Amino acid sequence: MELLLELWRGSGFAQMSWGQAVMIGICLGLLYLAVVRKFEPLLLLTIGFGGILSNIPGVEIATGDGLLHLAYVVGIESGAFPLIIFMGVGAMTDFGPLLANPRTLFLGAAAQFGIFATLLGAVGLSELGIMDFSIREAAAIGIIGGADGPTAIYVAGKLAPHLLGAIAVAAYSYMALVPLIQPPIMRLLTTREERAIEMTQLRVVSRAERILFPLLLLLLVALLLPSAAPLLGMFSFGNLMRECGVVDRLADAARNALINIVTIFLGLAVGSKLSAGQFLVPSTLGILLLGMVAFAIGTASGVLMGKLMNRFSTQPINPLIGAAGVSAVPMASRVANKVGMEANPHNYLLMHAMGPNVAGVIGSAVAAGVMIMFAGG
Amino acid sequence: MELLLELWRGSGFAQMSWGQAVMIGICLGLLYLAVVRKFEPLLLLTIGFGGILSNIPGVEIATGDGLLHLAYVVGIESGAFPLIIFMGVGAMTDFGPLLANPRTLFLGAAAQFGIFATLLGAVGLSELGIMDFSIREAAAIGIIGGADGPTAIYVAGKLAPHLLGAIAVAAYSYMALVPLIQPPIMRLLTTREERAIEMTQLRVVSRAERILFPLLLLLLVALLLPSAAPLLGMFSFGNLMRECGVVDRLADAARNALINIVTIFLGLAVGSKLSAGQFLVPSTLGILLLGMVAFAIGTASGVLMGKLMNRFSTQPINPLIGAAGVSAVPMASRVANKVGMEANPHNYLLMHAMGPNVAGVIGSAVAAGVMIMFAGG
Amino acid sequence: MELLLELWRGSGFAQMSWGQAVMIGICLGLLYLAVVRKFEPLLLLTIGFGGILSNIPGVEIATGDGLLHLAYVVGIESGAFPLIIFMGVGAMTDFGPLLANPRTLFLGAAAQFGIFATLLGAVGLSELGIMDFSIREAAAIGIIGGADGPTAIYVAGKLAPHLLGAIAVAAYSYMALVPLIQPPIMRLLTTREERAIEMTQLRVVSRAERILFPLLLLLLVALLLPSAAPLLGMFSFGNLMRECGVVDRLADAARNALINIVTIFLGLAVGSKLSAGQFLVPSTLGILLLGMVAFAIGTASGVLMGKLMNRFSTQPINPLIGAAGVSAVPMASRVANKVGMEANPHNYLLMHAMGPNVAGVIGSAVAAGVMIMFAGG
Amino acid sequence: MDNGLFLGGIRLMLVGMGTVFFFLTLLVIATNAMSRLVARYLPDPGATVAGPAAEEVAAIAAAVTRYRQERR
Amino acid sequence: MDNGLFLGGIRLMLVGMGTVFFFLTLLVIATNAMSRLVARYLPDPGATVAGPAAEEVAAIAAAVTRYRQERR
Amino acid sequence: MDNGLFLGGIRLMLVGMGTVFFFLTLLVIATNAMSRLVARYLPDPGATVAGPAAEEVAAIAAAVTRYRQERR
Ligand code: NA
Ligand code: NA
Ligand code: NA
Repeated sequence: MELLLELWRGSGFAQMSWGQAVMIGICLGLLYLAVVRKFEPLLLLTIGFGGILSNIPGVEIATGDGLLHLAYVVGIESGAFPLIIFMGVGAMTDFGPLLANPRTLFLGAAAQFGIFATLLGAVGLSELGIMDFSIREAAAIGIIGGADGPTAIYVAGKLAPHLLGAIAVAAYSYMALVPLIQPPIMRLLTTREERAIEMTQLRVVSRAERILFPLLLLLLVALLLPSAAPLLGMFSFGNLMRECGVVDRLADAARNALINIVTIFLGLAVGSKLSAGQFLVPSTLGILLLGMVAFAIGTASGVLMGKLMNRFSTQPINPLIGAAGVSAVPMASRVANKVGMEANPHNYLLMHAMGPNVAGVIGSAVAAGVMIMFAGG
Repeated sequence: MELLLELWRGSGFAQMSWGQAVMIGICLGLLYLAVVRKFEPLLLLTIGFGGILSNIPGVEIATGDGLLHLAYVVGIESGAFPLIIFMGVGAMTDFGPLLANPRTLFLGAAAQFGIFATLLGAVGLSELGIMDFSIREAAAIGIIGGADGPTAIYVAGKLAPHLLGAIAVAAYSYMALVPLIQPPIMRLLTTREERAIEMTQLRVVSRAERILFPLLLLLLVALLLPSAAPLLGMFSFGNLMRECGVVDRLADAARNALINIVTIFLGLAVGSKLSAGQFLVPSTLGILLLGMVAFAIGTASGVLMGKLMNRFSTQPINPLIGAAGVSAVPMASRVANKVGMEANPHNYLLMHAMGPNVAGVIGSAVAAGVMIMFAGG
Repeated sequence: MELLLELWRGSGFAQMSWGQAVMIGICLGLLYLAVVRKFEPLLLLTIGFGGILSNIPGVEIATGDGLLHLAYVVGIESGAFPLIIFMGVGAMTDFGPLLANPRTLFLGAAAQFGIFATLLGAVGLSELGIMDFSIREAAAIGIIGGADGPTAIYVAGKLAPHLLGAIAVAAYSYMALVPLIQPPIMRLLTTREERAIEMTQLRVVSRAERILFPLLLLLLVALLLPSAAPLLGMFSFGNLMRECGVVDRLADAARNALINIVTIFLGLAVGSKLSAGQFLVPSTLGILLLGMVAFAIGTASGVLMGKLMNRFSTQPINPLIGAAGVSAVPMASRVANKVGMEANPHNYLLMHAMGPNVAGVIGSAVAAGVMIMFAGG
Repeated sequence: MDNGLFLGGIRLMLVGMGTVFFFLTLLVIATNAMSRLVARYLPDPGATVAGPAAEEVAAIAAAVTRYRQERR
Repeated sequence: MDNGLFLGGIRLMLVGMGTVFFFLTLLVIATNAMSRLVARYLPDPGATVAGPAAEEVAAIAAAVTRYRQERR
Repeated sequence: MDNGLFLGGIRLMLVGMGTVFFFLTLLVIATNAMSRLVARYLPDPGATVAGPAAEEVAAIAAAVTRYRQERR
C-alpha cells in the first residue's frame, strides 16, 4: 500500500504543474504542425518530442546527466551542432546561380534589414517598458529574421541561452510559414508588370569557379569579420568538399549520415530548453511577435532592393527574387517562382531566386558575426 | 640485453594472471558463439572482442583514458548508448500487429513475471546465504528475464555497474538461446490441440493509429511511471520518426548509421567490464543460473496467460504466442510460429506472435522503470 | 565611427601576423595538392582547411571550446580518432594475399628500417647541434617512415603532441608522393632481370583462415607487445567484422559512415595544430627532410630484403614487391606493379605486392608499439 | 534470516507485476479508444496490414506449398 | 527613458547593415574578379548550369506544357 | 657530445628492428601453422582468391591486351 502510494507520488500526474501541462500541449501542437502540416518536420518533430520529454516531471533525461542535457552541453553550448549542420548545408548548397549572377548578393544583403529592424523593435519595446530585453537578448531575437535555423541557434546559444527554446521554435515555425507570410507582402510592394518581368538565362559556371568560391568566401569573412568565421568557415568547408570532387565520400557523410544524426540530437537538445519556466513567460510572446515582424520586414527590404536594382540595371531583374534573400532555402525561391508565375505563366524565376536565396544564408551569417562581436563582447 | 629484458617484462606473457587467461578463453568462446553459431553476433562479437582487449595486461585501452573506457563513461554510465539503441529499435519496430489486437499486450505483461520471480530467487539465495546480492543487484539480475539487451544494460548501469559485464553476457546469450530454451517449455504446458489453434487474420491498421500509438505510449508512461520514460520515450521517438513519414532521413539514420556505430562502441564498452576481477566471481555463476531461470519462467507465464485468455476469449488465441511475450524480437515470434506449425502445418502464427513480442519490449521497460524507482531510490 | 574602428581592430587584417599569413599560404598549398594534384585528398583537404581556420586571428574555433579544439581534445589527445580509423581500415583490408604467402611479412618487417634509421638521423642531428630533438621527438618523427597516417598521428599524439601538425603533414604528403619517391630507388637497386621476375599465382585462401588471422594477430601482439595492442587490436577488430560475415552492418558502418565522419574531424583537428607558432620553426624543416629520408630508406630496405629472399627461396620473388612493405596501401602496390610491367609487360605484381603492403601496416604498428614503450616510458 | 531483504523482494514483485499489468491494461484501453476514435474521425482507406511480416508469412506459405507438391 | 539602450540599438543597426553591405559588396567584386580570372586562365569546356535547379525548372516547364495541352 | 642520446638512439634501433623481425617471424610461423591446421581440420571448398585485387589484375590484363591489339 505504501509502495502504491509511493508509485502514485512518483507518477507524473501527481507532480505535474499547470505550466508543464500547457508546455506538453504546445509541444503536441508542434508535432501536429510537423506531421500533418509538414512544417519543417525535421526540426519541429525533434524539438517537439524533446520538449515533451523535458516537461514530464520526474523524467531524468533533460536534466543532470540525462541524454538530452548531455546533448545540450556537448552540442549547443559549445556551438558544435549548429556548425556541423552548417557544414552539411554547405555540402548540399549549389552556388552556381549565385556565381552566374553575383549581383544578387545585394538582395541577400538587403533582406537582412529585417534582422536589425527587429533588434531595434526589441530595444524599443524595452525602452517603452513593455518588455525587458537587454541588447544581447535583442540581438539574439533579431537573428530570427535571418530565416536560418542553425544560425539562430548558434547566436542564441552564445548571446541568450535562456531564450534558445523560444528563438528556435520561432525561427523554424516562421521558416515553415514562408509560403503564407511572404506572398501578400510581395504582391503589395510590386506591380503586376514588375512581377511579370522575365529574366535572361543564367550563364554556365565552371568547376574552377565553384571550387574557388568557398575559399574566397572563407578568406574574406576571416579577414573582415572573424566572429562570423566559424559559421561561414564550416559552410565553406562543406561546400568545398562538395565541389572539389576528390572527397566525395566525406561530402556524402557530411550531408547524410552526419547531418541526420546531429539533427536528431540538436532537435532533442533544443527541445530540452522548452521547460515551462523558461518558455511560458511574457518575453516568449514578444519573441514570437518580433520574429513575425522580422520576417515581414526582411521580405519587404529584399523586394524593395529588387525594385531599386531593376531600375538601375541593364539586365531586367524581377523584384520578386529579392524576397528570397531572407534565406529559408529553398522554400523562399519556390515562393518567388510561384508568385511570378501567377503574373506571367512563362516566368520561371526558380533558378534566379536561388542566387539571393543562398546569398541570404551568407548575409545572415555575417549579421550574426556582427551581433556576436558587438553585443557579445 | 637490458632492453630485451624490459621488453619481456612489458610483454603480456610475463604479466598475465590465470584469471586473465581464463577470461580471454571465455571471450574467445563468445566469439565462437557469435561467428560459428550465429548467436546474437552483433553484440557477442563486439563484447567478446572488447573483453579480450581488456584482459591483456599492459594494454591501456580499457582503462584510464583508453578508447574503451571512454566509451564506457560516455555511453554506458550516462545511459546514452542503450537509449540511442532503443531509439533505433523503435525506428525498426512495426506496431501494426499489436494495434490490430491490443489484448496481446496482456501476454507481454504476463511474461514479465520471469523478471520478478528471478528477483525473488536472487534475494532468496541471499537469504539462504548461498549468494550475497543486495536488492539493487537482485533487481538488475532480474531484468535479464526481460530478454531485452539494451534494457538490461541500462538498468545494470544504473543499479549495479559492477555486474554489468555478467548481466549483458547472460542477457544476450540467453536471447540467442531462445530457440533452444523455449520449445520444451511451450510443449510441456500446452496440449497438441491448443498448439494447433488457428487464429483469425489481423485487421488492417491505419496510418493515423500508427502515428498516434507512440505518442499515447509516451504520455501514459510519462504520467504513470517517469522512471521508465527515458527508455520508452526514446523507443516511442524512434517509432514516431518511422511512422510519421515526414522525417524518413532521420528515421533512416536512427536505424542504420547511428545504431550501428553505437552498437560497435556499446559492445566494446560492455566488453571492457569483463575483467577477471569482476567476472570470475561466484556471483557470475549465480547470475547465469538465475538468468536461465528467468527466461524459463517468463516463457511459462506467457504461455499460461495465453491459455487463460483463450478460455475467456470469443476469438481463438493460440497460447504459444504467449511465449513471444518475453521480447527477444523477432526470434521469439519465429519460435512460436515454428512450434505451432509442428502441430498444425496450416498454422501461421508469426504475425500474431509479433503483437505480444513487441508488447514484451514495452513490458520489460515498464518493469525496468519499477526497478529503478524502488530499488534505485 | 568608434564602432567602425572597433570593427577594423577586430578584423583579421589588422591582427594578422606574418607567420599566420605564411601558414595560410602553406595551407592553401595543401588544398592545391589535394584538389588539383589529388594527393591524399581526404586528409590534406581537411588538414589544410583546418589549418586556415586556425591561423585566422580572432576566430575562436581552434582554441578554447571551439569545435576544432574540442575535436582535438576528444579525438586526438585520447587517441580515439586514429584508433577508429584503424578499425575502419581493418574493415577494408583484404589479408588474402598475405595469407597465401606469409613470408612476405618479412618484406613488411624490413621496410620498417626506414623508421629506425630516421630516428637515428634525428638524434644524430641533435648530437651535431643542428637540431634539438629529444628521444621522444625523434621516435615520433621516425614513424613518418611507417607511411601510415593514423599510426603516425597516434604516436605523435602520445610522444610529441607539439610536433603533431608537422608530422601529420609530412606523413600524408610523402604517402602521396610514393609514385614519385619510390621508382628511382627501386630501379637503382635492382637489375632489369630482377624486375622482370614473374611470380607464381597465389593459392586460394579459405574463409576460416581469414577469420582466424585477425585473432591470431591480436593474441600475438597482445602477449608480446601490449603497447601496440590498441592500434593492432582495433585493426584486427575491423578485419574480423569484415571477414566473419555475421556482422556485415557493423563492418559497413566502420568502413563508411564512421570512418568518413571521423576523418572529417581528424583532419580539422590536426589542422588546428598548424599554428604559425608551432609549425614555422626550424624543427619542421628537419621533420620534412627526415621524413623524406625515412621513406627512401624504407623503400630501399624493402627492396634489398626482397633481393635477399629471392636468392634463398625456391619460389621466385620479385624484389620490387619489397618496396610495398612501407605501407601506403594500396598506392605502393600499384607502384610495384607499374615498375614491374616496365621491365616485363606480362608481369602482374599487384596482388603479390598487397601481401608486403598490408604487412607494412602491421610492421609499422609494431614499431610504433616499441617507440611508445621505450621512448614514452 | 534477514526477513527484510526477502520481504522487500516479495513486495517489489507484487508492486512490479501490479504496475506492469496496471500499465498495460491502461494501454490496452487507451489503444482501443484511440483506434475507435481514429476509425470514426480519421478514416484511412489506404491502410494495410503490417508489411514485412505479411510478406514473410506469404513466403513461408509458398515454400510449404512447393514442399508438398514436390513430395507428391 | 534609457537612451543608451535605444541608441545602442540604432548604432548596432547602422554598423550591422553597413557591415553586411560592405562585406557582400566586397564579395561581389571579388567573385566577379575571380570569375574573370578563371575565364581567362582556367577555361573549362565542360561547365554546366546548376544541375538540380535546372532539372526542377525543366520539370515545372514540362508540367505546365502538359497542363495546357490537357485544357485545350 | 651527449653520447647518451645517440647511444639511446642506436639501442632503440636495434631493439626496435629486433622486435619487428621477431614479431613478424612469429606471425609467419603462427600463420603457417594456422593455415595448415585449417586445411586439415576445417577444409573449405568454396575458398577464393582475394576478390577485388583479382578483379583489378584482370582489368589491367584486359587493358594491356586491348592496348597491344590497337598497336598492331
Ligand atoms: Na538569411
Ligand atoms: Na521483455
Ligand atoms: Na608501414
